[in-house]
Amino acid sequence: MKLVTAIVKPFKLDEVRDVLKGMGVEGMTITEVQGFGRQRGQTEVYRGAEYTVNFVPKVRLEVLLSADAVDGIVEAIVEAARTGKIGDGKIWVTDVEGVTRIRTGEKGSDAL
Amino acid sequence: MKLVTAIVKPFKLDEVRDVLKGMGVEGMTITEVQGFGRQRGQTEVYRGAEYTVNFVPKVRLEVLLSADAVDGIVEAIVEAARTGKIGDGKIWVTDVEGVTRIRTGEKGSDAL
Amino acid sequence: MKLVTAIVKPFKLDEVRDVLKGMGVEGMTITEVQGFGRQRGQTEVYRGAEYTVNFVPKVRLEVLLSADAVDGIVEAIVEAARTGKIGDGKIWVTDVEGVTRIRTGEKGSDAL
Amino acid sequence: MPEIDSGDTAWVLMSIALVLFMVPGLAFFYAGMVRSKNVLGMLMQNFFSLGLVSVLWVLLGFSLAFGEDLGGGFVGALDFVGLAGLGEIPGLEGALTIPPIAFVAFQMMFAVITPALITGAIADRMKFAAWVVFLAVWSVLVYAPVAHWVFSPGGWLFQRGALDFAGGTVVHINAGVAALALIVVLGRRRGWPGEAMPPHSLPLTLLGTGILWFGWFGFNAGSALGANGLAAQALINTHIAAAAGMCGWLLVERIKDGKATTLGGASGAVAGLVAITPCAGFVNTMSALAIGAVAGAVCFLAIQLKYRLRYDDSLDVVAVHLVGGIIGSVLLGVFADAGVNDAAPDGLLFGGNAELLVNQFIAVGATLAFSGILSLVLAKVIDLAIGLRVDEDDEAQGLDTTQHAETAYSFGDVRSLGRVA
Amino acid sequence: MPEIDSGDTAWVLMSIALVLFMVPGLAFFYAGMVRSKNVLGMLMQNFFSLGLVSVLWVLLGFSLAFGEDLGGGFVGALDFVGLAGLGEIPGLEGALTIPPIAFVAFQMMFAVITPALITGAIADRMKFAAWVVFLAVWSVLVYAPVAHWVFSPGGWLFQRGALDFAGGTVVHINAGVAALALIVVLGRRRGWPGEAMPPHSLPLTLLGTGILWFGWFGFNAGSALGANGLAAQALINTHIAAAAGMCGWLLVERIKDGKATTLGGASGAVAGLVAITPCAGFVNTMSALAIGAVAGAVCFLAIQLKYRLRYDDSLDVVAVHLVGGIIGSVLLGVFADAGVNDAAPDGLLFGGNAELLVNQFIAVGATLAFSGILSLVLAKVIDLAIGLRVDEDDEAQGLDTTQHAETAYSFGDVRSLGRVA
Amino acid sequence: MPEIDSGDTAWVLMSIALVLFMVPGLAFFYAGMVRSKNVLGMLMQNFFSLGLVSVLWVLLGFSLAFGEDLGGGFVGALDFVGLAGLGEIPGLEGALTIPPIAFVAFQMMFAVITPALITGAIADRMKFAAWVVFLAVWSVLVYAPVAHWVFSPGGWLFQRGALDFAGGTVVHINAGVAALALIVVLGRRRGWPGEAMPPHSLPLTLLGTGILWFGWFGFNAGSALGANGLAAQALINTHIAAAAGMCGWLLVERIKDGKATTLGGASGAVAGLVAITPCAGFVNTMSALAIGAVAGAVCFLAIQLKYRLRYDDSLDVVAVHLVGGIIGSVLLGVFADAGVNDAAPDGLLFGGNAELLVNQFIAVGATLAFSGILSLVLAKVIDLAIGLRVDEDDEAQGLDTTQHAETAYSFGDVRSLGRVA
Ligand SMILES: Nc1ncnc2c1ncn2[C@@H]1O[C@H](COP(=O)(O)OP(=O)(O)O)[C@@H](O)[C@H]1O
Ligand SMILES: Nc1ncnc2c1ncn2[C@@H]1O[C@H](COP(=O)(O)OP(=O)(O)O)[C@@H](O)[C@H]1O
Ligand SMILES: Nc1ncnc2c1ncn2[C@@H]1O[C@H](COP(=O)(O)OP(=O)(O)O)[C@@H](O)[C@H]1O
Repeated sequence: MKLVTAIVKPFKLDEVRDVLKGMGVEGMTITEVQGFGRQRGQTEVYRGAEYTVNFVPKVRLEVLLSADAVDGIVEAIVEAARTGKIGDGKIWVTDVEGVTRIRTGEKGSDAL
Repeated sequence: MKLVTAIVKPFKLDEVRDVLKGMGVEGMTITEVQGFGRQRGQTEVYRGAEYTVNFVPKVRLEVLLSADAVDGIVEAIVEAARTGKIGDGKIWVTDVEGVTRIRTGEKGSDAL
Repeated sequence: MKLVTAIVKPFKLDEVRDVLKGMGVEGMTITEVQGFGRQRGQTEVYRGAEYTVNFVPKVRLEVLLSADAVDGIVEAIVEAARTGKIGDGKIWVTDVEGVTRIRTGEKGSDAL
Repeated sequence: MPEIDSGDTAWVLMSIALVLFMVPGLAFFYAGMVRSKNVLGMLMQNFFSLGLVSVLWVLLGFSLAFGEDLGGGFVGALDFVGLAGLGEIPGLEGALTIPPIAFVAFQMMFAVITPALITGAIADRMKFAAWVVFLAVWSVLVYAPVAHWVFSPGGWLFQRGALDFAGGTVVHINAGVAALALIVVLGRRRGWPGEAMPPHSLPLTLLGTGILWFGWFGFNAGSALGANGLAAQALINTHIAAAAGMCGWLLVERIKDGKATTLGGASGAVAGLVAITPCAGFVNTMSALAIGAVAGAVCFLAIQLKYRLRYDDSLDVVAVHLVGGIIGSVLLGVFADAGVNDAAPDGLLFGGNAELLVNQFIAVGATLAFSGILSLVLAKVIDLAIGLRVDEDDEAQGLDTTQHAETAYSFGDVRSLGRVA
Repeated sequence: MPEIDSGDTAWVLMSIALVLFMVPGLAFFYAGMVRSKNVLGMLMQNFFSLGLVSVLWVLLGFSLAFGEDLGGGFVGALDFVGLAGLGEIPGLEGALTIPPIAFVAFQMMFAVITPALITGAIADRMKFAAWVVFLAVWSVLVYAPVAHWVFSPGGWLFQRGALDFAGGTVVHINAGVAALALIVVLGRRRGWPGEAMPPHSLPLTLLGTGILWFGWFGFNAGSALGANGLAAQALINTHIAAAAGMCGWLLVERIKDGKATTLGGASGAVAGLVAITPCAGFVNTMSALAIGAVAGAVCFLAIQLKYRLRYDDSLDVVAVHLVGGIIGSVLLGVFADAGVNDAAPDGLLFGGNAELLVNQFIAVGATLAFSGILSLVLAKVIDLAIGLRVDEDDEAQGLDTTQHAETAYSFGDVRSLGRVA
Repeated sequence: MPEIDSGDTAWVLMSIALVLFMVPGLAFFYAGMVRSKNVLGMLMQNFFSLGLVSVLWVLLGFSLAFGEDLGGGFVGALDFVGLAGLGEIPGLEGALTIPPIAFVAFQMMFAVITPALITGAIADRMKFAAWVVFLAVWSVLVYAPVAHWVFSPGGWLFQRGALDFAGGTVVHINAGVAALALIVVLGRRRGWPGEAMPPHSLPLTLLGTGILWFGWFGFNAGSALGANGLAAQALINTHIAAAAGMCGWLLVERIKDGKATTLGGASGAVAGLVAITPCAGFVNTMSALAIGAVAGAVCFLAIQLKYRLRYDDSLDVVAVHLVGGIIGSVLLGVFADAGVNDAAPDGLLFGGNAELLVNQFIAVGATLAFSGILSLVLAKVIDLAIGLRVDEDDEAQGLDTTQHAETAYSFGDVRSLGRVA
């Protein structure tokens, strides 16, 4: 079992979700986060004082998957979330030792 | 050292926390997240236009634990968070290579 | 590739970011979270009813790193985030199997 | 027919607008105190009173309240149904210096806001449909008669000499005891009192407070029905009672809980405003200050009642409106000052005269009994017929989505994504 | 010169303040409905009308609207530019019982709020600079002449006997058709209608509704230009139409969609207010109730037009102001009642007289044609000159940061960290 | 004793309500600009002025300000303590056409809002208890005497012929210089000016702006103490100065920073309102436009002062109220026009007469010196006695939880869970 975590631009979320759904992904968990990276935050001005906002709003997706599905899903997310402009985000994969569905107590891939 | 991550229904959070506390868990970290899964989001209507909200508010718990405590804790969360209705959420376990307490610099299970 | 996750006090975020930036960390992802631990939440009073807020606002940082940089970065975060008072937070390290940069499709440490 | 005075008319027209504005003010005062899943439910219960009760008032309520007395001072005749044949108001012939239709509109706003006060007690758990039925029936069967008793010159309490300048009995006690009756049938919110249910937005509550304070000048000083010395006295009394109510509440709160809270300041001001409502045009400025301060302190302490007696008066309508209304109505028997308004006798303090005080007790008691019993029966009937309360799941999910298919706030990016069905 | 009456003046001064307050009210009504990245963009488009149009009105607009007619009833002369030589208002000599400068200020607020109504249609995609140009030119070239036609005694529609108590044609139809013209040129928001774009804060929208309702008493009852029976009738008509509009909208919504929503309640009240605007001082209370109820129901249904015809009228200016304004202006021809205001003839219902109805149709048609065409041309010219629309990236990021370099809300800890440049 | 005029009374009663409403307006204007952990602290500092200063005004302040002059025009006698023996107001015998108690209430609102203006400068770091002490003492020892000098016919500046229609010196300069004195003792917020401290909710600030603008019509046009041509002129002047102030600020901001911001628009309107306050009833409409535009532009530039001189005037009370108040008070010496109000001489422009200008400078200087020095001493004494400032941890955590044991917003599910102690 693997966990794929992706940081993407918020307005790409709907597209990514559609693609994943189309590939049979049944669920995912979304967090609104702030990203810091090469992409510069916007500049704001309040009564003549100029601030650079350091953090850029991003969306973090977590998707639990069976190991063999990982590569395809990562590619699919890259496709769906790419704009080609700086700040498109990252995807990373970690190993998961066990998954349980709370409703039923099912374990492993049955829990997805 | 292990990290147990659980997605649960928000109104179950207090119960889960109480149970874990009763089992000697000293701390945890909570994130408000949006879940996508089998559970359907609510339908909203604004001036005659019907929207289906795709994401359902959930709460994400992260608990660092020593490896031997994991199974008991997962069971306990399942018990406390279960309503039996769709959308009760998932629990997953990942391996953690090291933990540090910032205040003291303690490492490993002393850091919990 | 490793993922360093740190829970710190919100007002320490800027300092931590500066230190990490100084050490060559190019990016990170921030989540606003609620912590539960030894640190007590504040007490609030509404029309004579006293509530103890159980959760304390914290900030969660995620930093992807190459394995050899981990120890130094953890130390640096400990330094920058420490106030010495209870509630300073935790840092933990997990293994990451792969990283992809969405913009370019680059993999591994090139993706950072 | 006395001539219409343009200055008096200007002030009453403005007062109508001010009292109207109190309804959103009240809605926000309450809505700020509930959890974010019930914000729209609360706002809607209040705003809909503007819609429904206004229509009913024109069709029926005004006639029941201010029509020719049917005998015994209990209720008015149906002559003014649909405002047909509105000429002079019975008992006020020759006394009004404003257009009668302005009097109708001013009184309409009182009819609208009184049941809206009840919504604070029932927060977070009542079906919208059940509220609509309660609102409609209550405004006709309970509010209109009580208004007749006290405000109409033909009413039996008016005839007895009970005083109520702007609605201590008619508005605050009436709504407060109805709220108590309704929550007895409705029951407590799940989790109360163990679970914290903190206000989701105190700035909204403070905004509501500001609007209420502002509007209350129309409520009380507008009740002089003219722009004159009496209106000015009522206005300064209203203001100073609110100010003293804030000080009184905060002082006691600071002593008891260690902190002076913003919610306390807001609540104390409202308590002062409630208590001065019956007295505004009958007492002098220093009496108003005293009445406000007493109300602020006592209403704060009265909140503890609900924890003792275990009724879930969510936003303290009983402690603020029922208790505050009683304080004002009774203290009027003490502080009434014929030097301020010769339409009234001196009370206990300035005249050594207990007669007014006795009348005030009778008015309080009659309102408590009539409104309390009818509200209880009405609540019970609606509960049996369609159910007062949302089911457990809907209560957990909140009124906004379950009753109105809406969400109050969508700040984040994720909430504002999604597809149209 | 008749004497200035202090009561009439008090009411008109107050009405000026009330109409002023409608502008923030409208701004919040709209701003609550947009997504959180466009909140300030919406607020600013409205608030800036207070700045720019007020200045232009004093410099130019008032003179064009209320100056001596230049012949043909089309536009006023430039005698009052900069308010120079302001003595009596042409055609109102001897009729005004208020200081002429108060009349100028009252009419100024109408000039300010009318273009502000348009902003609801263009939400989320118009450049601020382009809006500023549109606002300036439109208020002078479109608003001032239409105001002259209808409100100035020298105007050709006034002369014909078309009636408009407080701005059904001048304000609502005028703004509504201009909104339609502008969005034809501007185009749809990206993603509309497939993507959900839910209101970011319905409490703000409800707050705006409360302020609008309150202010509308000044708008309509202030149009009596005095504190008298006519003003009182206009006030109660305004209120009951809003109340009935709320009930009408909610009823139909409940039947069609299964829920009575708070946004629906708010929208229905505004629809009722729009429709009663031209009628407020010409109809009786029960007619006002009927007009409001019809407007609530019909405006709700009229929203479907945009889905049929695929124009993106983001916040339904067409369905509420254009359709509501037409309903009111036309129904006035039906319900006008000389018993309420002898300055007007009876309409179809009470006088069996179709003449007024014909005049109302002419006034509606003339406003639609003039304002629609000029607005279309103006929009096209600005689009060619500087572009009406923000680019794709800016639209995705939102108007707040891209047009104003600001963010509406910073609740979290993270947003409020950062360094000054 | 002249007769009480109902129209004049109606307008003044309404103006009292309008000025009252400015206090929540100001509270929201400021509260929107602070970070979300200090919202309630800011609201409470303002709202509590309504409570405390109102009570003190009735007990003491009114007598000091408007009691019989004690000689030298410095302060009034204690005859009106507790409003005892309130008959006619010294120096206004036979002149007032409103009930004296209305005059008391109108002036009370000025006494309430003036110290509230100070709170913008001290945001985020002052102990609530210290503020309460400052507020109480300042309103009695500083505000009441300055009001006596300028507003009471017995005051020395009044006698000299210095003019102040509605509070340029008494309100704005007085509060502005006190704010400066207080922050000199209080010190800067930690992190200022390096750390970004962006407004947490600009919609709240815009709401406050709308309420302030609305209320200011009562502030300035109410100062005519009647509903007449002078009030109407003051009203339009107030409005056009706000409009021009918005335009002026935005223009300079656009040139300097590249963007016209909503906070800029709001701030410019307030700057225009501040500057027109002393002038409202003494200048013509075009002069008001000019004064507003100058104030908008200059106040924007004056913000840079705090970065130069390194005082942390958090929300720019000095740049807007002190600088804006001086601009208005001085320009009045230039633009005063006896044709508008024959109670005043022509100024430099229309009369070629520098005498008024000299008097205006004297009034400005006297207010600066008296209020500045007393405020400095008072701040120092309170600091030594109980400490002005919260400790470092409390400042980091915010005023809301540490001073008031409350949190402004609880939107999420997690915050609203928790147990009652
Ligand atoms: N080392 C990192 N660890 C964790 N998250 C990162 C890291 N680097 C970047 N991110 C996340 O990815 C987002 C995009 O990164 P950025 O450097 O701006 O552009 P790009 O992905 O195009 O290289 C950041 O906003 C941040 O959320
Ligand atoms: N594959 C997944 N990866 C990550 N989170 C998931 C996944 N599937 C479900 N979730 C999370 O679990 C929640 C509940 O899942 P859902 O399918 O609705 O019901 P159930 O848990 O009862 O099967 C979702 O809202 C989502 O937050
Ligand atoms: N076992 C745990 N698992 C996950 N997060 C934890 C755990 N224990 C503590 N935390 C996080 O660390 C924060 C600080 O912990 P706390 O016990 O209050 O103080 P300290 O870090 O000084 O020991 C908590 O608020 C919580 O967010």
